[in-house]
Amino acid sequence: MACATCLTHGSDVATPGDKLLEVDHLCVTFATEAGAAKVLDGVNLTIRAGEIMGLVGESGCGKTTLANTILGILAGNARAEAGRVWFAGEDLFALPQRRMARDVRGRRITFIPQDPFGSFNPLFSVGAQTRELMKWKSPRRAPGEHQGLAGFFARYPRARRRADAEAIVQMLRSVQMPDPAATAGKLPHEFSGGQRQRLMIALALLPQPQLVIADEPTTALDVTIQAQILKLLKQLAKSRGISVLFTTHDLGTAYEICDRITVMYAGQEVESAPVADFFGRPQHPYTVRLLESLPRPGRELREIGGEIPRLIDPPSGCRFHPRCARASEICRKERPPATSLGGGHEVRCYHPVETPP
Amino acid sequence: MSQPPLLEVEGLSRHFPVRNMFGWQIGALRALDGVSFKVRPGETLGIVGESGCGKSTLGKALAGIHAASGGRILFEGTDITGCSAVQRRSVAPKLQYCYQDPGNSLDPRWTVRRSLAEPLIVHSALTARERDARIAKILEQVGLPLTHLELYPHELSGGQQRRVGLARILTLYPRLVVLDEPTSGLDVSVQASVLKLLRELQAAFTLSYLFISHDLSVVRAMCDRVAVMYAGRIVEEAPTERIFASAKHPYTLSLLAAIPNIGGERITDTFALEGEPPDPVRPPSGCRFRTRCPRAAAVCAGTDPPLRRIAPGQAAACLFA
Amino acid sequence: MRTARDIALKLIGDPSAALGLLIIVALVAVAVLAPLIATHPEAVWDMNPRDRLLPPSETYLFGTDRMGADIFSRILFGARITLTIAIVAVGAALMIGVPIGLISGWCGNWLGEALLRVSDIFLAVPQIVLAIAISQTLGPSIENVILALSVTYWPWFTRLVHAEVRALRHETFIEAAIALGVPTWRIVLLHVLPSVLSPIIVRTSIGMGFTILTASALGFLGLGAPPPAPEWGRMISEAREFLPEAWWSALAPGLAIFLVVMGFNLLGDGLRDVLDPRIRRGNPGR
Amino acid sequence: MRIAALILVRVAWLAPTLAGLVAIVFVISRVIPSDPVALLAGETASRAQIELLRQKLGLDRPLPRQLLDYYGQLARGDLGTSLFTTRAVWDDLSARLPATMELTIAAMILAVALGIPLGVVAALYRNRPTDHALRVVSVAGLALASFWLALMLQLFFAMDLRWLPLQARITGFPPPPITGFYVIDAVLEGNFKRLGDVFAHLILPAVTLAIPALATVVRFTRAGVLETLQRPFVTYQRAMGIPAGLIVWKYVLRNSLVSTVTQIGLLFGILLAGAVVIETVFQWPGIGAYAFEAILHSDYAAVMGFTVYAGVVFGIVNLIVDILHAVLDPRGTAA
Amino acid sequence: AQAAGTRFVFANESDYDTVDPHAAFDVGRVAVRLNLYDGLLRWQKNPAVLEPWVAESYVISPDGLSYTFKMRKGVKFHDGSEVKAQDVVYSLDRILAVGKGASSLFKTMIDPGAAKAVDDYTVEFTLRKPSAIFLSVVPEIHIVNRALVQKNEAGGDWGQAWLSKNDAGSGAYKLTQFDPAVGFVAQRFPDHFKGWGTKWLDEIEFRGVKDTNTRVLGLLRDDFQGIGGYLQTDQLNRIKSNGTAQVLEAESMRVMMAQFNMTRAPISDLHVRRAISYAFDYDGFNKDILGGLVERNPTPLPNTIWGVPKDVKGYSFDLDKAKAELAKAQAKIDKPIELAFLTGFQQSEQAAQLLQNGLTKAGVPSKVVGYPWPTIVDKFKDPNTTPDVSIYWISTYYADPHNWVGEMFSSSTAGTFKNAAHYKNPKVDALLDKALSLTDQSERAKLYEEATRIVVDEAAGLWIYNTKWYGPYSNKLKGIVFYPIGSAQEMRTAYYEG
Ligand SMILES: Nc1ncnc2c1ncn2[C@@H]1O[C@H](COP(=O)(O)OP(=O)(O)OP(=O)(O)O)[C@@H](O)[C@H]1O
Ligand SMILES: Nc1ncnc2c1ncn2[C@@H]1O[C@H](COP(=O)(O)OP(=O)(O)OP(=O)(O)O)[C@@H](O)[C@H]1O
Ligand SMILES: [Mg+2]
Ligand SMILES: [Mg+2]
Repeated sequence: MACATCLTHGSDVATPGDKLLEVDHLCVTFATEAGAAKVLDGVNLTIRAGEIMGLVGESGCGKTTLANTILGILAGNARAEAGRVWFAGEDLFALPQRRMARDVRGRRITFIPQDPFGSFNPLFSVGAQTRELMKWKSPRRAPGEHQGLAGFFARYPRARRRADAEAIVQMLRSVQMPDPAATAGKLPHEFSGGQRQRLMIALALLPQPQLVIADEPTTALDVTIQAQILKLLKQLAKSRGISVLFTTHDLGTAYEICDRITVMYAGQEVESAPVADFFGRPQHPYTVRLLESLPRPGRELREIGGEIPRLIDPPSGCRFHPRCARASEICRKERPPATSLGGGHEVRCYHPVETPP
Repeated sequence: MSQPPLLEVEGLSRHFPVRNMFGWQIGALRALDGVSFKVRPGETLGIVGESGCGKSTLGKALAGIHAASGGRILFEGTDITGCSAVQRRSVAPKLQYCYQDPGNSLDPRWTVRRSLAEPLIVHSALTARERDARIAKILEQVGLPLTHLELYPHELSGGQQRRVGLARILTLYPRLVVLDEPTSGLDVSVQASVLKLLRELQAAFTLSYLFISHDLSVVRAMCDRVAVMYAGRIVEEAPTERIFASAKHPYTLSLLAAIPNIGGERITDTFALEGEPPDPVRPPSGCRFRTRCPRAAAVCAGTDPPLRRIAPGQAAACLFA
Repeated sequence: MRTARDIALKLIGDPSAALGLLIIVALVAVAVLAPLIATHPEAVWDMNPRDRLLPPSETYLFGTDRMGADIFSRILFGARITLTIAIVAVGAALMIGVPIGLISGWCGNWLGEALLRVSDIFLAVPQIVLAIAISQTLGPSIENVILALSVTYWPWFTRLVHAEVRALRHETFIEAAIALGVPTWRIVLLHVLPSVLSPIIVRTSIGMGFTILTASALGFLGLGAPPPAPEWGRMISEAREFLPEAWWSALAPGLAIFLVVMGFNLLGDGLRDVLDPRIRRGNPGR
Repeated sequence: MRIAALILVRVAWLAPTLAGLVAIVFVISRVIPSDPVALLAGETASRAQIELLRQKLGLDRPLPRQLLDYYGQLARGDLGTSLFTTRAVWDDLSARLPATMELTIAAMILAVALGIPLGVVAALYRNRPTDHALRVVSVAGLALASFWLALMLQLFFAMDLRWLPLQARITGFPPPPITGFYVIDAVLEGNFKRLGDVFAHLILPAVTLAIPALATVVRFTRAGVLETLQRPFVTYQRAMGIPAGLIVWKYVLRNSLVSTVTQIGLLFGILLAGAVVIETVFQWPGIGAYAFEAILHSDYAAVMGFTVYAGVVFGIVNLIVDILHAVLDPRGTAA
Repeated sequence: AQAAGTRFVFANESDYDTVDPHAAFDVGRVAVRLNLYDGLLRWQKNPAVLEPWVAESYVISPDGLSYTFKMRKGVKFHDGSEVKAQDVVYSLDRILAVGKGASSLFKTMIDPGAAKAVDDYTVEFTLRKPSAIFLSVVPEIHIVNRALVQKNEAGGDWGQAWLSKNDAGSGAYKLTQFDPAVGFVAQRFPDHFKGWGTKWLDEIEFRGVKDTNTRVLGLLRDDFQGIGGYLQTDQLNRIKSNGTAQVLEAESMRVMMAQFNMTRAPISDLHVRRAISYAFDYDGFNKDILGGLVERNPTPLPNTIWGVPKDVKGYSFDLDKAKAELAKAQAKIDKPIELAFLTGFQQSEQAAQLLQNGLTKAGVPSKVVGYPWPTIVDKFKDPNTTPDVSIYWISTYYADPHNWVGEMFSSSTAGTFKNAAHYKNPKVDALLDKALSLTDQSERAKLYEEATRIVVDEAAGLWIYNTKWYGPYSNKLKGIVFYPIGSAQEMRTAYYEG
């Protein structure tokens, strides 16, 4: 192939432990009526191959923005001011948009949306939408096959179509869709929320990606359905060795499926740790307070107090300092550097909490 | 316990007509299908169940937003089931419904002050000055600064909107408040502060709550008793601790098993329930849970198990409970 | 919800809406001040056949028409007619259409359905045909033009309000007001009406333009305001025979209609952008 | 099946709607101060002669009775006889109907075929020069008085440049109609020279008629596309790397059209109204000019016939809109 | 299949929506009657004279009641059959039975069955009472092919349905195509009894084109080779300067006037009427607005016809006199005087505006109202609904003073558009009745002069002009003959040259 950085798929699934995705000091601003909102301000994140990474934080802290930045589908008024996104050794920002759309999005990185209701086009059958995806993103697609504008009217090669159709049925079976054969003809509204979310998972896995970005995939679901979906997603990701960036604000779900968890606060990551460490000995005051505000039997309810900052003129230094009891002068001035506590546990705090195990 | 119940619901049901594309009725959606329970003064009754099981419909039927299709609602001993809109208006101040989505329950074009004054204008004969005083007091009690009075709903955060929603209801000093999912969509920290507020208000105003939620951990933190709903029915009812300690209905058990338990066993390893909630237009015969129930047997398809007492204060609708 | 000041500021900030506003303000000013600005205030009725069809000059800024009247002055006075027709006709259509829309939208029962059907029936007749019939029935006069236009325009308001109210009825804040025990009339007048106000305003503005066009088409067909009223459509119709030689006689009224209708439409579009909640929703909350 | 049911219901609705429409116009036309019978009787007829004729025509009976009579007539498919042309109204209408239909359909096709892509483009380039230019043009299109535009087009294209015919539907006296739609007739006869001639005659009136409609289509499509672009499925498709052109022209467009077709349906009424003016200016032997004349002559039967026709067209257009709706939106929640 | 040069297209302001010769009596659509049909007599020349046509000669009985026409032999209908007396009888019966067009005129003189075929070529009419104008209307008895029409009768309709679309005539042209929405086409009938010269038009097409502007533009583009309607000066100048068309010019007898509703105050007051007559700017209208293309007629009669009192000068534009008359008036003008014009007729509208202008200056309030022709004719029927002043034309239906002063001021026509004044004056009635019963033109002329003097003195109307006729035709068209009743729509003599 002409381009050295283009990887063929299937053959080179990165071995566990390799860095698959690395987000390096990413800054994103949104131009709004009131001014520029610094929604992401130096976010760092690393996902290793085969790992499920949880990204948790309050609503509005920038989780979706981060996911969209990685996928390169930021809204028109957003701008990545600084930082890099490395994916399997490639600088995604350096990649031309067309290559990004053709080779990365939906192919090597796929997406599971939060809202299984709105993310299907209500007017096209599920089958048609699946076929559309596979026409462009099937792992069996030859590299040079009808591209760009010419592909707009191009036919879907017969042989591949048949192979893809088989793969689709297979996949529907693995996500436990009842009656996979009948699925294709139905319209999205004929499925329940849980079924639609399962379809979304199937669509995300069909192109055999290396990374799946799941943006709060279960918040729209009921507890029992959520449990089913989480179980399914975890099983499939693990069995296929796919990395997942799992975005949520629900600590409970994060606990369920993640290997590691990164906490974000107002556009900055504050702590990142393996799941056991994260819940066992949280270091950042924000993480601690977050965990404390979960309702637990026999414990008083405790809120964090204060308000999340406005992103137009965020607090200087550590963005949490206005709400932090431990804040000192330096917290107001400078963002704390990442401190490694070993075992992949990193925290950005000048005054970490020494929690007893 | 010997006090007369504040609210008594008997066999309440609510059916929504199902229409085809031409507006002809072709069936009924049994959103609520024979629900009975009692709420005593000062008590918090939790209603749990998954989306679409009829929780909001129940709350709205109590608040008079939906007319009941059957059954009776006794509030303070009087039957308020079939009363007219005008009669209903006299009950409204005492029995209030607090929306699942408080942001949307406020008129987006009205300032907080105007929204708060509205119930007082309708239900009281207070002068403008007295109203302002009352509003100021309530606002303080829900923990909002007076400066927020001139803001519009969209200028408030989710937690603040919820506080305004509560304040609007509390201006009339109700006796029973139906709280419809008061914490859904909130971040944990905001959720904690709202729950705290609800407790404080309950003490301050001697309120009773009908606490609707799908989050069992929240219910556990707030409620005295819990009723579990499934597909328009109550399938189990018991004091909160009993539910968590010895629930009997398989659906309650599944629900409990579906809540992530941080630090404990992972539900992704243990959870076993399969299938989807039934279509409320065509519920399965017999026990409605049988299509998903791990314990389901042939008899379950034939008999619709009634809610029956299985322990002091505990009732369940399962043949095997 | 934005305050009136915000809306005004935003309108002015949008070049095309500002242009529309400017045109409308100018129209109103011209209509009010016509006797002061007009160079030949008597031109509305006084004809001077000896000076007919003169090209624009210093005395006759826009030239003269077939009767020798000053076109400039007639255009100015015509603004009064145009504005009166637009305001009264659309105003009357509002008075009929909005209440019916509110009632039919609020009462989802047979009454609402019946009212909607009635408005459908009126929609089924092409507006200009009904307008011709009415002005033919009652004789051509400005009052009858207005009557004809409002009789045919109200269903548009009914449809609009009906659809909005139907959607609003299921809005949580309306339901919440019901639950609070707020009387129906208060809900309809204080919650529902203000909420449908912005689409109504937009529709009103566009309707003004539409009405002016239809009125001038009636004038063109000879069924509008009777002579010597300087109605713009009539002026074009009169000037038509002298084209292209006496181009000025059709140009001025043609341009006047074009500008004013465009003004109302631009303003309507601008208002839609500012007022329409669907577009507003795209903006960040805080 | 669903569509068949839809058609049935629509057709069932048509009857009461038409009845109401007829009643309204009936009343309006009967209060016209001039007396068509007197006119018909001739300029020098005596009172007695007039009364006799009035009796003969059944116009002396009470209004409700006349209305009932008319309903009865309608039910028999009889639109009555024109007082002025003395021909059956149906004959008059059907001779002119194809002309109007050809004109309005051509205008509609122009408006839709150009308006939809332009609307999409305007939405895609929202708030950029392309969008602003298109918006100004579309607003201007709405603001142009059609009679003025018609005149200007005639002067320029037919007189100055002599590119296009000035008036009429065809050069020379119209050939005997097959369907009455000259485009179709020319194709059926395989006469392509005539087809060209017919098209040339169609251009100016159709363009004049189409311009306001085009402007409306552009505006509604733009709004619809803008709204659809906000929907989550667009984000999802983008995130999954579906080609951008495909997202817009296949998926977004179809969703936006669901709301635009309703507007296009309403446009038909406006086109029909515009036809009255345009047919007069272009000497188009259609139903609009006929209606205008009929109203001027207080020709009851002709006015009523036109009304019924307009009502039926409205009904049919609504039906088509509903069918389009059903086709575009297979969920069956529409109607 | 005709050579290009021999086809003629005429665009007329009114539609040819029927080709039944007995259905209409208006000047606008006279082309149907003159080209497809023939009568016993026909108006020809300008000033118009009655010429024998299908009839060779006629005899009037001394009592003036019986008219006997001798017909030519060998006159052929388009189907080849011969025109006979029975066809004439049938045609008159049909006119009276159908009750349209000219029937109202015939009904005043003759009853059904009053025509008799003495033999195949002799027809006799017996009048109810002597009438000086009977001969004038004989040309309106357009002869239809009885056998053919009777064959196509349906339900005793006298073949109305059929004849409205088909041809049963003997005229110089034979109908080939008809579309009520467009017009008609006719082919030369080589066997026409009048014979043909060396040049002719093979095919003629008459179509209705409502819009004046479109008609003019069409002429300039050579879409049409002739157009109808009375055009404005400016349009005529435009045609002349364009070079593709000529404008033929001839004396015409159409008069434009304002009818006063004499039954109601304040118009019933002589001085008010005189004031109004003084308040109209005749020169401003005739010279400036109409560019001098017309000629002032001070009386209700066209200047060119006999019976005009030459010494009568009429009224002039003089606001001082108008004010003086108003001062003498007894009636109070407490509400605006209604000036009615004909919708769609620019001249009538402009005249109304100009009259309003003068009245305003004279201190008389007025309002201008437009009515379509059918509406206003209806309004005339009742004095209470008749507008105070109505401005329109009286065309030449037959060339006899009775067409103007006779019908306009006879109490028998009160309430028709001819006498919208509801004018009733026993003295005038006596003069007019007398004039009708005589046959001697010079004697009759005196009576009409006398009557005219009276109505002018009474200011019983306001007479504006007496038109010239301007015929815009293609440059290459020759042989057009204008005579007032034919409006130059008779194409028998026309041909192309160059
Ligand atoms: N297109 C946009 N224009 C302006 N601001 C935006 C835009 N999109 C997002 N934002 C702002 O950026 C911030 C982060 O948004 P984002 O959606 O990434 O948060 P999130 O963490 O995903 O929240 P949630 O949990 O609610 O989904 C929010 O304050 C939001 O208001
Ligand atoms: N106005 C209505 N018309 C028709 N059906 C309705 C209406 N409101 C609710 N339903 C139906 O009734 C059933 C119960 O709805 P309800 O809102 O009470 O559920 P819920 O338990 O509150 O769910 P959630 O957790 O999603 O709020 C659902 O199937 C719903 O679709
Ligand atoms: Mg998000
Ligand atoms: Mg609910």
